[in-house]
Amino acid sequence: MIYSPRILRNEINTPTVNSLYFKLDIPVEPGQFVMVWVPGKSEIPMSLSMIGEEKCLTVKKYGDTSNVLAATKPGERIFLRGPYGKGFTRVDGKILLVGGGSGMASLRPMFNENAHGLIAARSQDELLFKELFGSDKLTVATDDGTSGIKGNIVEGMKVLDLESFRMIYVCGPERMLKSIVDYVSDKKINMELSLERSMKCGIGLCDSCSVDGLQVCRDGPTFNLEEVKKMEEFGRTRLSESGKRVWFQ
Amino acid sequence: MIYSPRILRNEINTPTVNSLYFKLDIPVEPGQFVMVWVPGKSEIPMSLSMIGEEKCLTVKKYGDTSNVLAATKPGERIFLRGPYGKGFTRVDGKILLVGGGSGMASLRPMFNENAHGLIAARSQDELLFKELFGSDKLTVATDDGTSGIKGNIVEGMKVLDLESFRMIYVCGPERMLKSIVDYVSDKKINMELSLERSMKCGIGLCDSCSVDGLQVCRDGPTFNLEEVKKMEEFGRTRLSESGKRVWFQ
Amino acid sequence: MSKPDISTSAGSLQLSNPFLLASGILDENGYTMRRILDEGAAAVVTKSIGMEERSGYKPPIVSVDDPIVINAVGLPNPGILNVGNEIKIAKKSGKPVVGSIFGKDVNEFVHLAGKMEEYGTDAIELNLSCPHVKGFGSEIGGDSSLVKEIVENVKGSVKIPVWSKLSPNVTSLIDIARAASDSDAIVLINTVRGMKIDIHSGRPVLTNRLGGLSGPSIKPVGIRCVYEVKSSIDIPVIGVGGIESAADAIEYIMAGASAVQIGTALWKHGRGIFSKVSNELEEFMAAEGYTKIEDFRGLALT
Amino acid sequence: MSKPDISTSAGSLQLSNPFLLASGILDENGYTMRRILDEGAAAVVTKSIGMEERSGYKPPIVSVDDPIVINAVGLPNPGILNVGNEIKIAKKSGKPVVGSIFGKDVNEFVHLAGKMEEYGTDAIELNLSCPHVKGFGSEIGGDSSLVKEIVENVKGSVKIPVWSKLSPNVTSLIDIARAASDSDAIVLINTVRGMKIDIHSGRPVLTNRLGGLSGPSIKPVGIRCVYEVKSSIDIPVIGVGGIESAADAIEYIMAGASAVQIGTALWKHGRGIFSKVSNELEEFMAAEGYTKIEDFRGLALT
Ligand SMILES: Cc1cc2nc3c(=O)[nH]c(=O)nc-3n(C[C@H](O)[C@H](O)[C@H](O)COP(=O)(O)OP(=O)(O)OC[C@H]3O[C@@H](n4cnc5c(N)ncnc54)[C@H](O)[C@@H]3O)c2cc1C
Ligand SMILES: Cc1cc2nc3c(=O)[nH]c(=O)nc-3n(C[C@H](O)[C@H](O)[C@H](O)COP(=O)(O)OP(=O)(O)OC[C@H]3O[C@@H](n4cnc5c(N)ncnc54)[C@H](O)[C@@H]3O)c2cc1C
Ligand SMILES: Cc1cc2nc3c(=O)[nH]c(=O)nc-3n(C[C@H](O)[C@H](O)[C@H](O)COP(=O)(O)O)c2cc1C
Ligand SMILES: Cc1cc2nc3c(=O)[nH]c(=O)nc-3n(C[C@H](O)[C@H](O)[C@H](O)COP(=O)(O)O)c2cc1C
Ligand code: FES
Ligand code: FES
Repeated sequence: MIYSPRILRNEINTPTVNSLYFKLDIPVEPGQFVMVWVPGKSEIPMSLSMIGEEKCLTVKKYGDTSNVLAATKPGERIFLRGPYGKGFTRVDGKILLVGGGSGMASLRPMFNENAHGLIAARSQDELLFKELFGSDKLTVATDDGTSGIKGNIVEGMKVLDLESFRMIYVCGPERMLKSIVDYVSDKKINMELSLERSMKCGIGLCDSCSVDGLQVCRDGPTFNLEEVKKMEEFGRTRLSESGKRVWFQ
Repeated sequence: MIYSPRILRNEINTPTVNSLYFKLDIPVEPGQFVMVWVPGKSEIPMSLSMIGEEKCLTVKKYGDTSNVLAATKPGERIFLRGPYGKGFTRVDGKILLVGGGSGMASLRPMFNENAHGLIAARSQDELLFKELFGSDKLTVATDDGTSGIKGNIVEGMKVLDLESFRMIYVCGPERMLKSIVDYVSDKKINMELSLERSMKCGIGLCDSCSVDGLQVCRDGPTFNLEEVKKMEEFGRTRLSESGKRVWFQ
Repeated sequence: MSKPDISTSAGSLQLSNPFLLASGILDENGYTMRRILDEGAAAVVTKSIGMEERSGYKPPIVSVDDPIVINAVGLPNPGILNVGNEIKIAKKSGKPVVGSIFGKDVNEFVHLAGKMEEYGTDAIELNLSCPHVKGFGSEIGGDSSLVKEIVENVKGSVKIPVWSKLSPNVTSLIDIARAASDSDAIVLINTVRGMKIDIHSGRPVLTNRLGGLSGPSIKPVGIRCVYEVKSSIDIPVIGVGGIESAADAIEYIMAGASAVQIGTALWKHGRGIFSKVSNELEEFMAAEGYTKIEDFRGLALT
Repeated sequence: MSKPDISTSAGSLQLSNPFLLASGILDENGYTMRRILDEGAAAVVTKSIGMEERSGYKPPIVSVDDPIVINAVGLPNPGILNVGNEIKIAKKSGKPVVGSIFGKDVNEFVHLAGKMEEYGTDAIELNLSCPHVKGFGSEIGGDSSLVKEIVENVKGSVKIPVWSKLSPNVTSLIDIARAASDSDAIVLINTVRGMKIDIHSGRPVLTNRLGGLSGPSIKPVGIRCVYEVKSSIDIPVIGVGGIESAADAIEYIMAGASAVQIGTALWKHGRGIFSKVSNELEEFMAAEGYTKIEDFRGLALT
């Protein structure tokens, strides 16, 4: 069934990211996602960045569909189905939330007073949800060095005592995740990663999101580090829209 | 869905009536019925004469289908769907159970220590379930006078103080019910009647069981006296298998 | 805001709301039809009536596996000569009664339609989904030249509106709908051919073995059929198949239907479904700001 | 009692159990197919592959309204030249891989079948339900002479078994099945044409508007099709449509199917469905005293 709540507020988070707030009374686990339909455009997977009675989609304007979605005005409807997928495991104690791109959106429901944030972006004004974290609990990396560490997210990880966290939660594009997994491969840490593969059905039928025979939409999007390390396809190959095997550059 | 329990015991009640016992874990109200399918023959409505975890069908051998059904051996399967319809209303205090033909079958689950029975049959050996009642709580009428009052069920009613019962429950062929309703029409009593109209679907679609626009399979089979009194068709006309209007003789 | 107006019409037939009783469900007995009209249906369609009295198949005539309902009743009917009285009883409600008829050839259809008109029905519904005597195993409604002949001849012989009820069990619905386009309205759909086997007896459940699937399972097929026909032919369409709520009916109306019929849902919801869906429809229209059915009819076609 | 034997065969193809993965569901990526085989499917059928690379339709490609699933993926596929590697990966499981192909004419089908044989597939499944280029709006599988031509030519050009997958969206399935009777097996059914409209946007949900209904709603149609074909033609049949449990599969087998395919049920049950249904089947057979599939295959036909 398709839910069609009306937007209450549209908040501008960064020049490329907006958050759409709405009421919808369905249970959602942190890390789960919905398929959002923009009639006339397409249907795209989106994490829920708030999961209480009031819910939120945090939309980065990548292309055609996300641009229209991000422009939804208060009072207008959005159309979505779900929630789908497996959420993050909750733990007690110190946790680290690592988000690149729109990644912090799906991590936001995991935020609590024990959470430390590591946020990476191209530039200072694209750091999503950094205001959640007190300055003592925030690490920032920017490609252009306009804020925090100059460099990519792995540079940010290097300054942190990763083993001091009960769990590290990571969300971002697969290339970013790959470099993180390579970096931590010999470290004794607990990590869960939310994978972003392109999705057509969202319900485990179309095979477009699969990695090593696992469906990101159903077996994931969250996987623990050990599962990810075993994946032959992870960070190497994926199928394009047509089903043709292509390599990550 | 079709249940297919195996018969535990087949008990002979009268020369024309057998009871089939089986286990089936579905909730049933007294007065509700099931549609029993005899593959290769037909499918017929049957009340449940026991409604606990162990259930019972009490089958009078009228014709083709009921004959085969009544001959089911222990270990063999029966096939049924339901339960359907509206059961009897339960009341505290003295009650009267009035059964003709196979009628006492659907009344048996209402039996308790406050129940008085009025059973009518052609002849002594066809009195169904008379053993349920102590001799001080049983009134019998037979057409041939071999037991109890000689005459039909209304003759039996005449010897009872009908107004002393909190509720009178009646089940039997429509002609019998009609004569009862006519007899009690000016009496101040509470009565519920279970109607027996021919049924094809059992679920309120086919119109074969309807009386005055009410579906016996769904609005009934139990109706209270006031409802029945209002029915223009009751005891007068019904539709045959084809849908042709015929009169009760 | 004033209450939304849920009245509509199917061709020239005015209807107080869009919800009709479908043929074959609770419409054999005049008293039943009358009660259903009194309880809120805008009109009823009678059980399909043929030339001769027929008992139909022995039960089981339905297989019920929630939400799947399959039926093979075998067109029981009292014959056209015995049906006038039932229609008279039904008409006491003051609302329209549509006479459904089935025949094996053009002559039968014409004769039956004439009789129905005599009995005072407000429209004729041609059930073109009955078995085709010439085409073994298939239906009259699968033969476009026969459909055309039946529709044209019936139209030429009666004054009341003539509706054609088509089967979805065809390779090209559009061809059949074109053949029926002389009708005042097209009714879509009849049941989808299906079957149920009981695995504990190893037997087909229905006495007739094959049957017709109805209820929510076939709603997508009905919507598709209405949409397909409305996309290519300019003719009033009445939607039927799996309607249980106003939302279902609205889907049909957005696909282009002028009115809808309800059948199998009577099983779950009883006769009360007619007032339920009318209320739901008013609520939907009020919430969405629609004042009349025309405001959203065919919306999905554009 | 010893464990019941659930192995079977579809024509000459031996299968360790009756459960295959249906074409189009989780069978684009070699790794996925391999995993599904490892987790218990007896064989997989690949996504239907054509001559050229195609992206398919933009999402929404599925409409999900439990238990109703309608899809219009638009035959995305990497093109026959890019599929060999995926088949190689899948074949590492050691179990049969069936290559599904679609084309617009006989020549394409013959070419595609030859390539699939080269890649080492164990059988070919002809998807005869793709849109018919000549017959607007209908499917190749609705044209019996074209079906006959395709089947005969493909059969003449490859040595591996050839299966024909037919559409239920036809007036006379028997005519089409007869036309396909040179096949080693007939696969029944592909999806039933359907559609979903969202009433709050007033739009068809699927980008392609029309789609194919699958899942439990169409099981009665699949059972009817298998039963109809097995009643008149002596040919192995593989059943597909709405199977979610061994009970569903047993219904198909009692209607005469030699094996079955599972598609949409992967949505609710995940890949684990294959071991689930095999276990359920063994339990059923043990409880009913069947020792092998043949003991109850076609039981409902007698
Ligand atoms: C489980 C899951 C959860 C997601 N949650 C969110 C979320 O909460 N917020 C959010 O903004 N996005 C999220 N995404 C990503 C989102 O689905 C894409 O942003 C969306 O598909 C873009 O569609 P589009 O039509 O607007 O852009 P397209 O037209 O598809 O893409 C435009 C360009 O952007 C690139 N691009 C698209 N998506 C991404 C991406 N995710 N990373 C890097 N480059 C990309 C494309 O390659 C292309 O070059 C999630 C994805 C998944 C799988
Ligand atoms: C709600 C309901 C509950 C019922 N519960 C029971 C029950 O618990 N036990 C039971 O034995 N029957 C019960 N019946 C009646 C039962 O359905 C019929 O006995 C059955 O349909 C007979 O089918 P048949 O094919 O054997 O006989 P048929 O071949 O249909 O009939 C053979 C002959 O018997 C006559 N006949 C059939 N049924 C009756 C009847 N009920 N009364 C009088 N004459 C009849 C027929 O008119 C015919 O002349 C119930 C009926 C209804 C509607
Ligand atoms: C028990 C039953 C009997 C039916 N009899 C007829 C009939 O006599 N004539 C007819 O045109 N359609 C008949 N139909 C088909 C319905 O009118 C309707 O087209 C179909 O059931 C789909 O609608 P629904 O899903 O609301 O039931 C019958 C359907 C059922 C379930
Ligand atoms: C998402 C999806 C994609 C499909 N793609 C194909 C396909 O490419 N080729 C084909 O022959 N059938 C295709 N089908 C049809 C299935 O193989 C199957 O025949 C149908 O879905 C009925 O089975 P089910 O109810 O188990 O899904 C597809 C079905 C679905 C749901
Ligand atoms: S998005 Fe289709 S299988 Fe995951
Ligand atoms: S038995 Fe069919 S309506 Fe009651």
